[in-house]
Amino acid sequence: MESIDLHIKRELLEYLVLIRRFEERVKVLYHQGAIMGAIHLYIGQEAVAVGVCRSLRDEDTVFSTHRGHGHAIAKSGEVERIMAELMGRDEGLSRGHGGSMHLFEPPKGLMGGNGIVGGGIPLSLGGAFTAQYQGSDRISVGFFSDGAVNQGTFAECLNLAALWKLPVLLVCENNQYAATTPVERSTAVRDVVGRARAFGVRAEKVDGNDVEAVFQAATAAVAALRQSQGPRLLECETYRVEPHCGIIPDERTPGERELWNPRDPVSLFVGRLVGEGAISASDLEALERRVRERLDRAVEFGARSPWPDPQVDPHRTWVLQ
Amino acid sequence: MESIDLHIKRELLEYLVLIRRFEERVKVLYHQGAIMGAIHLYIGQEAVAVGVCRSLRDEDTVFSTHRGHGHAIAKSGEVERIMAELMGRDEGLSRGHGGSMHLFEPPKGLMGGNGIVGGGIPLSLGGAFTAQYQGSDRISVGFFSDGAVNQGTFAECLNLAALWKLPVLLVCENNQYAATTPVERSTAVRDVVGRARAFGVRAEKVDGNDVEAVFQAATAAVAALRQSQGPRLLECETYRVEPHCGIIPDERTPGERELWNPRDPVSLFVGRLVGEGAISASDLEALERRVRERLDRAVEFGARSPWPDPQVDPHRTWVLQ
Amino acid sequence: MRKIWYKTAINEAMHEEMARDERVFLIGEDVDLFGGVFKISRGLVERFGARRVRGTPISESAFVGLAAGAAMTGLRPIVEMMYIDFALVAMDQLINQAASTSYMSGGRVRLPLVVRGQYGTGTSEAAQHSRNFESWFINTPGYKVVMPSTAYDAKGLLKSAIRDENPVLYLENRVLYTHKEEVPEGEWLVPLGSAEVKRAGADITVVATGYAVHKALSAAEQLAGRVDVEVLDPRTLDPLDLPAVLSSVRKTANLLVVQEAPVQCSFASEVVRLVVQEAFRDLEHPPLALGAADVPVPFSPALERAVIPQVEDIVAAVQRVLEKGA
Amino acid sequence: MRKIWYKTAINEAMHEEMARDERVFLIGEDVDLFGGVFKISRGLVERFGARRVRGTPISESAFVGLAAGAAMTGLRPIVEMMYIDFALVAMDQLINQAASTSYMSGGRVRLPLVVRGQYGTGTSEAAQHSRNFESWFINTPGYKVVMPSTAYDAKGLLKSAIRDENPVLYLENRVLYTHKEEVPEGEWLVPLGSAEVKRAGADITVVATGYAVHKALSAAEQLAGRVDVEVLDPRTLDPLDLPAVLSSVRKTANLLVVQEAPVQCSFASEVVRLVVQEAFRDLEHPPLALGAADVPVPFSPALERAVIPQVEDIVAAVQRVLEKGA
Ligand SMILES: Cc1ncc(C[n+]2csc(CCOP(=O)(O)OP(=O)(O)O)c2C)c(N)n1
Ligand SMILES: Cc1ncc(C[n+]2csc(CCOP(=O)(O)OP(=O)(O)O)c2C)c(N)n1
Ligand SMILES: [Mg+2]
Ligand SMILES: [Mg+2]
Repeated sequence: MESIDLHIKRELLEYLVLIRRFEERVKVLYHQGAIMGAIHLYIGQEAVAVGVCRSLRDEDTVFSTHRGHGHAIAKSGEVERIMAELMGRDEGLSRGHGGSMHLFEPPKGLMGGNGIVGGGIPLSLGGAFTAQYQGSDRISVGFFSDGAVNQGTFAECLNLAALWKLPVLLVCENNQYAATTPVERSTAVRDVVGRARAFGVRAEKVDGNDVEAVFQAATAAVAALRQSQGPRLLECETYRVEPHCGIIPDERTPGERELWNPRDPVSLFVGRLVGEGAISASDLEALERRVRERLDRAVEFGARSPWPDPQVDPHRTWVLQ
Repeated sequence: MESIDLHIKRELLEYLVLIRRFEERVKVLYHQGAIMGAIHLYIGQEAVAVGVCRSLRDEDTVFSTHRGHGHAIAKSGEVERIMAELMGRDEGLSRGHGGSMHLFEPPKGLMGGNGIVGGGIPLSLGGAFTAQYQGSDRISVGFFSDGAVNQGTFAECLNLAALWKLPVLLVCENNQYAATTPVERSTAVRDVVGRARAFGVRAEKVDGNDVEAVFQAATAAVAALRQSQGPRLLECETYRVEPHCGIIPDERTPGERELWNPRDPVSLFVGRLVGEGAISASDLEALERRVRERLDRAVEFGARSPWPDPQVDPHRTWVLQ
Repeated sequence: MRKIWYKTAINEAMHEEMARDERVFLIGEDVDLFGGVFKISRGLVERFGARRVRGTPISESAFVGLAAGAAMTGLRPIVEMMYIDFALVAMDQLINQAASTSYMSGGRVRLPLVVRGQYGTGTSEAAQHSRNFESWFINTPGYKVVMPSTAYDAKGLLKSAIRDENPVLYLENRVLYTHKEEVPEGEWLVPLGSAEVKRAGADITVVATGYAVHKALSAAEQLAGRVDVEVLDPRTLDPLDLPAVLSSVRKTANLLVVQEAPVQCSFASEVVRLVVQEAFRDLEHPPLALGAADVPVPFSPALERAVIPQVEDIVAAVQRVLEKGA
Repeated sequence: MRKIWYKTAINEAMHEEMARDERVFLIGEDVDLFGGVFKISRGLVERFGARRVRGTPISESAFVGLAAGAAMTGLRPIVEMMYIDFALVAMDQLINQAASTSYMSGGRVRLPLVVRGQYGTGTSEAAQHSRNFESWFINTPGYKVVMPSTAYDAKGLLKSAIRDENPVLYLENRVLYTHKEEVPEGEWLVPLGSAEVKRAGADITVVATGYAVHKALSAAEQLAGRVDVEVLDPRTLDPLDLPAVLSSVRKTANLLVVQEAPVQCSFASEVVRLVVQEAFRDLEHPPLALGAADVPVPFSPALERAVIPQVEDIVAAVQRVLEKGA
């Protein structure tokens, strides 16, 4: 496995911190009522979005989930307009029509989240199909978690992707929970990699809290996909730190969350970079300041952005011809 | 593997011949217009229905498919009322409401076919759930074929059955085709057994044209199921001899069908029984005569049975309270 | 009389019916863990055990079908759909299987199944968490469709639904979950297929469903003195209590139907059709249907509010009906 | 002029549009093998190759979703549902995904997708192969719904559907597949959203869809001399050509809507609702809707015939409308 260039490591760190701090802001804004709807925080899983999305080109398509802020930021970088969208504003990524679960930035290959567990997987095959159809070496990524592997779409898509050798990277963020259901109560066989292989999809398990491991595995998979070697699956072991969703209380066994603290993807990577001498304490301070200022601007941008005007909004179903 | 009692072998043979001759009649009646609708013949697969259903008790439930005449006969023995149903008559198994794809005989555990590929698999889990819920040692069987394994329901049910250790026997009749699609064009991995195992379901492959092999495998699986050892899958390799459906022309490569002739489940078993001295030529003649006469009576019964009267038929959706 | 929440009423109905009938069980995502994500099944697993309160993987097709198969073989399942929107991934099992099997069997199989689904708008959850399927299920032969607007009705109707021999879609409004109302203790039922006049009036009949009942009542208050509005809640949408609707319309000579769902090919269209078929000559003015705009429900509260009928829209619609003849 | 089958017209439309636009492809079960089970895709794979004509496993959710994702990323898929009934296993992809995505994205994504589905009754295929979903898709914001009754319309409407920027449900009647009619050669379109008067008349407007158009025309012939029936075929059910419907009803002052699908919460209800809303004072008699009985479609021809509206039922319904006022 090739080692990762320093400037890429710094980029990975920047995104990790950006997403973490973004989500912390969102949590506060949600409890203040400035952000509404169903909000699923990504805290604890940042290494997956960053490791995968930063191995992609803009033109590669990403199909995300209900827990999609991390994917959206890592793929598009549009922090300000994502914040505005969560606040329901006209300058939001989806002009206030989609909200947290439906973040779209097509020029950057961000093709939306999904409110339906497992619903985005078939769409992600579509992105891969288009690339293959056009003879392009673009690839497509479908994110989902351990709950979604029990939706029929997952199995159907494993088979179809393998059968048609579609350039799709299926990324399972095994974060141990689907809402309040722990993974051992939802699957008889914990191993998602094994399922994928039984359908003919090459699959690999990776530490989803280690951004370098994810980045390297994704980079290798993406390279193979660009060479038409057929679909791949990455199972990223990780942990959902926050409750499932804004409105849902969390009732995990006390202490369980703390067990994961040493595996926190941000601290882990910071520690490693500091250890390697790749960054200094003052680099880190500067980074945190940069991120804080950017998020201040993002919140301000969101708060200033006008509400979408229902009079202007066409209230129409059909795209004009 | 224990050898099979002679009286059981004779019973298996009787059902094999009964189903084969039944289907040959149906084909003629369909082309005469006496039977209507979508008719999917079971010819070539008789050993599966017979081997599985004759290993069951009446109270065990069977959830069948669009290609369900064989299952219905082997489970219920109600040849006359099945024929009447195919003819759309009031004394038909489903009072003319269901037809070929929807044959119900609850007192014999026959819980209907299905017009939806893969649609019956979840229902078959329901039968198993009820048995488990009631603390009974009844089991439930879900039949389906190679096309259905690509429906999401199959994967969802493998997982759920394994997770809840449901007493369900999933029987995949791998007959090489889904309508006109050969199995290598529908699945990346031909092996259904491997899929089942990846979900935690114990699975075994068996020669689906060898009624003894099917019977023995089913008997062993059923015994395990009665002891709450969790779900099982049997993949029965077999071959669909007739075109997919009455109305659909068949365009298989010339000669392909003939290759399967030596594996014809009826001739195979007859040859073996004659070889073993278990039956004589005259036994066979007597059997064929018995079957012929029974089918004559069945056709007559169907033809004489009145059409359901739309005036009497309540045209109502809701069961009376 | 004691006051309880709409969601407590649903919970009580399940407690009582599960205690009454050993064949009744509850199945759905997270229903066994901490009482479910909306706490509707609170206390059930503790009381009735894991055998009768079954949390599932996110496999709606499998568990809806399992429930249908269990109903075919002698049990009486209650399926919880966390949001009714997710019915879409199980639609074949709900419709092709559950709704048709009894009829296709020539009546030889019964399928007593309650599908409880939570729905609603006004909480900024966007298009995939704001759907309404009552019209689809009314359109489908085989289902009864129930939509309570009060805690009292929620309890009484759910108990009747659980005792019914047919598939019943029972729709729970998310916004109403925490409405508190008087609900007597003891054993009583609200029969399926019976409407209720929630407010008597002389000038116009407003047939309203779900949360729109409350909006219609507010509109009626606002109009009081000028227009005397009768608000009729069908409670069961299928079978519809048409006699109750007709007798109200015959009295007021005017009709507005209000719902939070889109209008095209909906319950509102159906009520208008039936009323003009049966009581055309009794109508003073052309009847009107008011519902959501024909767009997926938008996320932003600014848009969502505009797309879903509000009290002031109902006021305006009442006036529009009555002015039409002028 | 040459005569071709309805199914040939569909086939021609696909040939022409695939030749015209490289982004158009066809996907569905068996569509590449021998022209599909109903031979609708005859010759396509030979002409356009396996890249553009994709036979699939029986995985409707996967391939409908794949098509939706392909549409989101620049292609123009035609999905074939072998029977429209099977839409039920892909309903989430059809509704939550395909119908909503463009709107949820604030218009940033387009989703030009044609879903061709075969439907019909009268062939004894029982409840799970005899469904109608036009009313569900009209009820769903985001779809256009097309239902041609002639070979001419089938061709012209499919070409327009393929060129449309939105999801379009295109419904093909199984019984009409082998109806032969005059269809000119050359390039022409039937625009979406335009109705056609298939028979002019003065006494009553019969709005009919699909195969019911032909039954209505036969009924009109039988009634000729006594009642002068106008038969209007909306052709596109959503968006409905309401001006055409209203101008016919304003002329005849009477309305019957006929369809083969169940009536409750259906297209027929919707047409009645719209007509009474817009033209109440122009109506002489109460309008009526005629459709299938509210049961799953039974298998036996003796029952199926009774459950689906036949020519004589239309004749009777016309008379019933006109007598109502007497
Ligand atoms: C088909 C469907 N069923 C149920 C839900 C409700 N729901 C939303 S998120 C969620 C849990 C999803 O778990 P998982 O796939 O592991 O994703 P995670 O929340 O862990 O990111 C559930 C049950 C849904 N959105 N869609
Ligand atoms: C969900 C669904 N999709 C498509 C069909 C149409 N159809 C009926 S049978 C069939 C082939 C089924 O193949 P398989 O499961 O192998 O069963 P076999 O016909 O071989 O018994 C198809 C595509 C259907 N009935 N249901
Ligand atoms: Mg998870
Ligand atoms: Mg097969």
